[in-house]
Amino acid sequence: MRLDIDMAFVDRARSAAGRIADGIQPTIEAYTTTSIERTVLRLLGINGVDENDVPLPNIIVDQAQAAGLLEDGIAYWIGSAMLHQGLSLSEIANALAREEVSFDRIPRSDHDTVRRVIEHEATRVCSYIKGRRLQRERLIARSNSGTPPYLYVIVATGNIYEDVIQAKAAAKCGADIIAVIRSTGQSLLDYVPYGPTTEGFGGTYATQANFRIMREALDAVGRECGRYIRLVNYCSGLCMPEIAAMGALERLDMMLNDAMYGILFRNINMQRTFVDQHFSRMINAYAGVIINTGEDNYLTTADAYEEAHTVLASQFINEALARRSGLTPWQIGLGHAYEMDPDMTDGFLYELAQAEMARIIFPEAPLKYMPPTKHMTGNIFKGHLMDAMFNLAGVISGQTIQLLGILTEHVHTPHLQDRYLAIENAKYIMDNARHLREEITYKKGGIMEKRANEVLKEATSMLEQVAEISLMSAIEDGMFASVKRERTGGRGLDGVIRKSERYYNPFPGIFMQELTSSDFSPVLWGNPAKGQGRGAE
Amino acid sequence: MRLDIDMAFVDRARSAAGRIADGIQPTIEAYTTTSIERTVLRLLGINGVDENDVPLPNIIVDQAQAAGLLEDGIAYWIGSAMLHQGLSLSEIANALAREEVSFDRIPRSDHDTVRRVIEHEATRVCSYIKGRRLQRERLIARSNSGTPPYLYVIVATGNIYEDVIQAKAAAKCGADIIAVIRSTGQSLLDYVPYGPTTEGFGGTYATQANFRIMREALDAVGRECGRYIRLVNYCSGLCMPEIAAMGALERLDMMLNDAMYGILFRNINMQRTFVDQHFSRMINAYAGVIINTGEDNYLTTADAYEEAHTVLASQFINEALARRSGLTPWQIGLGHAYEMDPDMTDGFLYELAQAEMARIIFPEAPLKYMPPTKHMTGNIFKGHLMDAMFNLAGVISGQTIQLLGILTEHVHTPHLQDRYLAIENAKYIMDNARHLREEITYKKGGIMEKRANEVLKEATSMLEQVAEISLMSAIEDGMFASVKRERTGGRGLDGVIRKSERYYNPFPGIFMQELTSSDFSPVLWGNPAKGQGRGAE
Amino acid sequence: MEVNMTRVRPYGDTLDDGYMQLSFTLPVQCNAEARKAAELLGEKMGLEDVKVVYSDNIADNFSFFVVYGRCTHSVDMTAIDIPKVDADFMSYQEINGFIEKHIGRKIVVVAACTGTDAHTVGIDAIINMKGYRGEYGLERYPWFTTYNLGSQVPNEDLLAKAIQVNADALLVSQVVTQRNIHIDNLTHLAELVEAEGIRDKVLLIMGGPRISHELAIELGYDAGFGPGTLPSHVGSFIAQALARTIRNSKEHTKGVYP
Amino acid sequence: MEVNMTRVRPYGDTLDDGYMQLSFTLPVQCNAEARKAAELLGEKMGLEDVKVVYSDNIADNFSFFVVYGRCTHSVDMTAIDIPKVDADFMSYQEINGFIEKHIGRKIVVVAACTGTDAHTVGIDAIINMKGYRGEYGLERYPWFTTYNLGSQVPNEDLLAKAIQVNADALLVSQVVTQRNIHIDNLTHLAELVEAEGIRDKVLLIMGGPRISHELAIELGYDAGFGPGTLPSHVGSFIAQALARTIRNSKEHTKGVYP
Ligand code: B12
Ligand code: B12
Ligand SMILES: Cc1ncc(COP(=O)(O)O)c(C=O)c1O
Ligand SMILES: Cc1ncc(COP(=O)(O)O)c(C=O)c1O
Repeated sequence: MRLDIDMAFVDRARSAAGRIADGIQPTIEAYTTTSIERTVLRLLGINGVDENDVPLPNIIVDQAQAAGLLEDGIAYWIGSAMLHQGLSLSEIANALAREEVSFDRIPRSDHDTVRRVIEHEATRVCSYIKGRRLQRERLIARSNSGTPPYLYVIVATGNIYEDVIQAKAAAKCGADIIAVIRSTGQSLLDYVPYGPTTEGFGGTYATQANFRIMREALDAVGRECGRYIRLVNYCSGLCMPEIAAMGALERLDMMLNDAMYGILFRNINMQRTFVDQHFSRMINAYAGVIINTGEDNYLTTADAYEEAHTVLASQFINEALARRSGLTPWQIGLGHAYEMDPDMTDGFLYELAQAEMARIIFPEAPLKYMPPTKHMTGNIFKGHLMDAMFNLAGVISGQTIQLLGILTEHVHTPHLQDRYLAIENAKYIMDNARHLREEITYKKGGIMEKRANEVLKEATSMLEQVAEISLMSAIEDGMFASVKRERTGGRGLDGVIRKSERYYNPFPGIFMQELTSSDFSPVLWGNPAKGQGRGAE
Repeated sequence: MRLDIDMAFVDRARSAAGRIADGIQPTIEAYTTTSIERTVLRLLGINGVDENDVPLPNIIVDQAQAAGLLEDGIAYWIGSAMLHQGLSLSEIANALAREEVSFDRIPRSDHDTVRRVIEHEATRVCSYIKGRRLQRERLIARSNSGTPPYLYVIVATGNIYEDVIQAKAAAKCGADIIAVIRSTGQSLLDYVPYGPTTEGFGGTYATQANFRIMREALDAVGRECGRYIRLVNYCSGLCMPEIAAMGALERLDMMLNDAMYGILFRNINMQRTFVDQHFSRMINAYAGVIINTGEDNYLTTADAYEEAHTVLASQFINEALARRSGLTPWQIGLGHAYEMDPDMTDGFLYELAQAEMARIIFPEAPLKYMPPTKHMTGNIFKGHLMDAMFNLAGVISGQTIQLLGILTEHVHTPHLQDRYLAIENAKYIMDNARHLREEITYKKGGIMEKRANEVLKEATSMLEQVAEISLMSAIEDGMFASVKRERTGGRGLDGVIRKSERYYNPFPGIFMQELTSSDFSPVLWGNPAKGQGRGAE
Repeated sequence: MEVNMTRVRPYGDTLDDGYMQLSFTLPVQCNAEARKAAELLGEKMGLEDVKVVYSDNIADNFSFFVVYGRCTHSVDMTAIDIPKVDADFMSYQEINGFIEKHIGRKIVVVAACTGTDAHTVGIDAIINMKGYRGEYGLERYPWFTTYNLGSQVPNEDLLAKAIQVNADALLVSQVVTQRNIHIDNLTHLAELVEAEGIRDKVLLIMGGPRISHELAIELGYDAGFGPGTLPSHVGSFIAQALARTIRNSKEHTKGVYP
Repeated sequence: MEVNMTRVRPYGDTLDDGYMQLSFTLPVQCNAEARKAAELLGEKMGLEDVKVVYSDNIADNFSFFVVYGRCTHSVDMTAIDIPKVDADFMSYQEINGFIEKHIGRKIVVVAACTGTDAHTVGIDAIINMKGYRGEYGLERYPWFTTYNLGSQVPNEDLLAKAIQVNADALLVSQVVTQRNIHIDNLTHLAELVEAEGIRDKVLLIMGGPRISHELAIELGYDAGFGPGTLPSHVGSFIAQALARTIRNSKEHTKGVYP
């Protein structure tokens, strides 16, 4: 082991996280949400918007909610409506949207009949999604995946067509992974915008059309370069599961998807979030998507040295919850970040200690390492150096996913040349110090080993405290990110519905069957140097 | 030991270098040069220029040479002239310059009488120089010298007054050492320009007035910052010993001074150079100056990976010759450089291996580490990163003097902001990784250890070969820097004169007496963290 | 070195040499013509001795350039007169003392990061207890009552809260500036305040990394605070501005109804 | 994305947004006025939305700025017509074959780094055996006779050598460009050659990192070679130019004395 980490603490922390996740599970199972139900409709192929740009899934779910029927699951009622009206799925959806049919007038159909009808449709879409997953695996197998850390860059012009230009350029410069950043505010929309969009602020709306446009562009440039270029978006906010579904259909490869981010950083209701994240993660799991958790956010608001343990604590919780949604360890891209004050003596040692620690504690996770942002100023020259030290820490500690820092971080969302310079930075540093990882060992009992164990101990004690009082109470007490959130506060509680005993949703069953089968193992990297490997190195 | 270096090879290499130096010593002792004789005059206080800007030392030495008298040493003849004419030193110098007195008409005076007269003057100037040295020691003792690597930057505006502005700014940003770069071509002038100058190209003329102006400016800014700011110039070229004398008088702290640079890179005659370097180094030794040798130059013309051993071989030779001129180990700032192709995989490991190797082989030397220059392009962003990796190698390997790389290396001599960014770079990297050196160890038998031993072995076998055939023959054979130089070729041979048995020069005796006394130990750094230490760390 | 303040030019290594560094991308293939275009662009901008020191193809039909040149323009520093926040900066103690003496009651401020903007670190630095760079936030001041509404607050909500608590000052933070979204949002808030008829009753204050006092004045605010602002700066301004208003209104009252 | 080639502008993240990065130093104290001055300077250069994103005091009375802005100037790419070295680049083999066929004797070249310039790496790359980037230097070509005089060669010596060996081409390298020392030196050489009356007998060729063919033409040279030049580029040009001269002089001869 590269750093002598006290594994007894790791075990204690992991088991506390397990208890925490188990504590939240009853809530997750007792409820559904409007966005889960909209997701069911989306998976069943109901898409499109009305003349006011309101998405059909919203119209239909709102109608069902108004009629007090959601507790049974939209799948049940849409099935009943199909049977009652003798219409196909898309016909009934349109009829409902046009208010030609109303849920009020639909009688309950026989459950088993409904299930048969819906199961048929659900199986079809699931095999489509599985096909997308297998297609990804084929494409990866066929291409040169390079060596980790994989270079992840963002595009954020607000216009999907400009994004495509930027993304293709980045891929040609050597980027492995492209994330399309969302417009500010989208996470608080309780619907998913529709169609190609060109008018975002600080990012581009996540829409299914935009996903498709970017996917095609990246497949094309990937073919040109002989590499598979991964596409990322945000499976987060009030529409978390819907976006998971869109991503599954459009073969996105990674999703920002965190169990607590929405609660803490977007003031979304905690029950809504916990319920949503579970279903969204099942979809991600089934689609072979790697999730990226958002622990970096803890450090953008608090001091990175002082609060390092909150990152680790959150990683354990994210891991525990992710496992309970069927994600394999190789899909759990836990986040961490390089955010210490650059003017701190030995800051690089502390950062490196933490990066090595994460690598040791989560050996199979494709860790996602986030760059300096908070301490970036308009001094692009110094910023470029901070990014270089971050890249060095990434290659020394053997990270999997390296989100590249951009020298203009303080200034604007990245311009074409900023991204070019960021990729050049990463390629230079990582190649110039390629095998340094194998060349050096750290001092026993040195600054780094001490630091890593300190952080681990603090995280463990925090987790044990949380396990004691339950996660929801801990959040109410402000134990995470120094923000207090009420169990019934925040946005989206009105979309949380207690399930009836009759509740029906065909997807979890289909997903879990595959996810728990022993041969489910999505090929994630296909690094030729290591054979068709997965995970870190 | 940080890297397992085969010390048997180190011993073999050092002893070969000793034989090489011993082989050249007879030549050094048999000859004097016009520039040595001019230096004697300068030390005796003869300075100034005539109405054609020809320096008095040149006028007088040329006259003596024309009269065939130099073989006895100018000191003897100037003494004879004084005695004969009953004039003081400065009166006789002026009289000679104005051709009121001519050497032809001066009879030989009694040797002992001449010696008494001259010795008196020589002792006075030597005690002045010693006073300057002690003044330096006092100033250093009084100030905060920070921790190595010490930051060394260049100024090169061509105008001494602009240089002062730049140098002061650099000192305030954190530079420890300022080198005033010389105008192109000065090294080939067989005289030293006079007075303050404002018209250099790519550098500012080295003149005594310029030395004084900069020294005062740096003392002033040093007082302001509570630090002692060191001043560097070039003791190199056809006037090597004269510049040493000027530096001794004006309290310069370091001098670029290499035993072979002039031969190889300026096509100066080899006999001239070996004779000159010896006397110049005695002066530097006595003045408490640190010399900086020029091994970096080997790598600007050849491949830095392939030719690494030539650097090491030259370091051993420079060391051996320097010791024979009375320099203490702590004054021998051997040069090396970070010049490998940035696009070489694991280049950082190779560079670091060499830097560690130099540190181990020359444990007392204040090594001077030169930055990337050859592979710097107009891409200032990538260049800034290369400089950062160089700074990192410097702090990890514990270098003493770090000549900072400048992001505009390919473009122009450094502008004010370029130097600011360079210092910011070094301070950030070195502080952020301050104790990394103590935290890591290298793999036994790893890439780095192998590399270091390979370079050492190649250097050893090269030195043994050179020792076999003699240094001058080796240079004739093109064994250094792939250039062949003839023993009687190059510039300045006409200034090499075989000494007569009567040859007289008062200075070597005075210098060597002090240099070989057991209490000669100039305080060189005065790093408070380490007490009044000297050398590396 | 004597700088002529009426015509200040960039400095490389000699007074008035005008040296500048530029970098930019042109949407064309990287070749000799593109390099020439980069040079011409530099010349159009008023540079002399334009040197394209680096160029690279950074995508199909995009070239990146690093350029150096000597700027022929100069600036008259003596003619620069920019509006500055009208306040003598005081310490925590002084501010509280000042309010006690000149206002005699607690000052009420309402703060938020409005619109879709969710960057609360800046406004929190000014308002929240823990403050910024070793200084307490206004929340900690005994003579301030603060309401920090957090992020992504609609302008309407901020205004409603201000009216509800009878706020003396409205503090709004804007960090995202892409496509000038902050200008739209800040203008909208000013209009709402105006429409509500309470503009003369509240101090309207903006802040953020791209905010300047100049911009604030332009948009009809009372003050704007940029990067590096400390809580005490804002506290000083609010206290003094409020004291001025109170004094003026008293004098005004005196004048009209003697 | 359709670029209008008659008005190409810098690209940040949207066509024609004009984004550029600048950095420079002003010889003034770093404060709000200085930042304003930096902004005004950007505006004078034709930038819009000028943002001074960083400023720092880098010495007493010197401030450093990083600035972003949107350039309003554009360049007409269709009007760019720059002189190019008139040669079809051939390989080592082809060049030797060409000389054998069209010239029939060895070409003699004399090369040096002249004046006070001591940067020989560039000229050595072109001339010396070992060459550059895997290509042999002209010395290795069987159909070239080369004399490389090295560094810091007075122009007079270079010329004398050229006359002595009856050179077909004179190759001069200039690397140091501070205060345009290279221009002075290159002009001086051209004048000497002219004065000697052999201008039409030799190809006059310059090279170096800041040399362009455009500059060469301006100073009355036959060709100029910049960064990245390979020996074969120079060899191709010399061979073809010489063949042209010979052909012309033959035709000329024919024409005048038929
Ligand atoms: C931290 C951060 C985040 C955090 C915010 C957490 C939080 N709770 O605030 C997270 C990760 C959530 C985040 C998200 C996003 N961010 Co952000 N973020 C940053 C970052 C790294 C630091 C900002 C910061 O905290 N600065 C520190 C504070 C103390 O400084 P400050 O805000 O300037 O405040 C000081 C003064 O300005 C002043 N002040 C500020 N407000 C006020 C108000 C008043 C009344 C007064 C008096 C004074 C005052 O006082 C403060 C103390 O001196 C910057 C990059 C950077 N390094 O600047 C990007 C940055 C601001 N983010 C950006 C973007 C685009 C986003 C996103 C929109 C991206 C996306 N599409 O997902 C999202 C969405 C957020 C949203 N809806 O707004 C861009 C904005 C680009 C632009 N100019 O338009 C930046 C510049 C990064 C970039 N280059 O792309 N971000
Ligand atoms: C190596 C080097 C040195 C070495 C030179 C060793 C040697 N024997 O050549 C040493 C250490 C001796 C040196 C010294 C100095 N140097 Co120097 N040096 C450099 C450096 C690092 C690399 C230059 C180089 O070798 N490039 C590689 C070659 C292959 O490229 P190239 O010259 O462009 O050549 C190519 C083409 O241009 C072309 N070409 C070139 N010449 C010719 C000629 C013909 C006929 C043709 C057809 C083609 C051709 O073909 C070549 C192959 O493609 C540069 C910085 C940099 N990274 O560029 C500074 C640099 C050139 N040096 C500089 C200076 C100022 C000096 C000094 C004057 C400093 C001083 N005062 O001491 C001294 C003095 C030297 C002198 N009297 O001229 C400055 C010049 C600034 C300027 N633009 O005016 C630079 C830019 C560094 C800096 N930023 O200050 N230097
Ligand atoms: C998990 C997660 N979701 C979403 C986001 C993006 O923010 P928003 O909620 O504004 O889309 C982040 C930002 O870092 C994140 O980590
Ligand atoms: C020992 C030595 N002398 C002198 C110089 C400077 O060159 P010049 O001879 O042109 O002064 C160098 C350059 O690196 C050097 O290393």
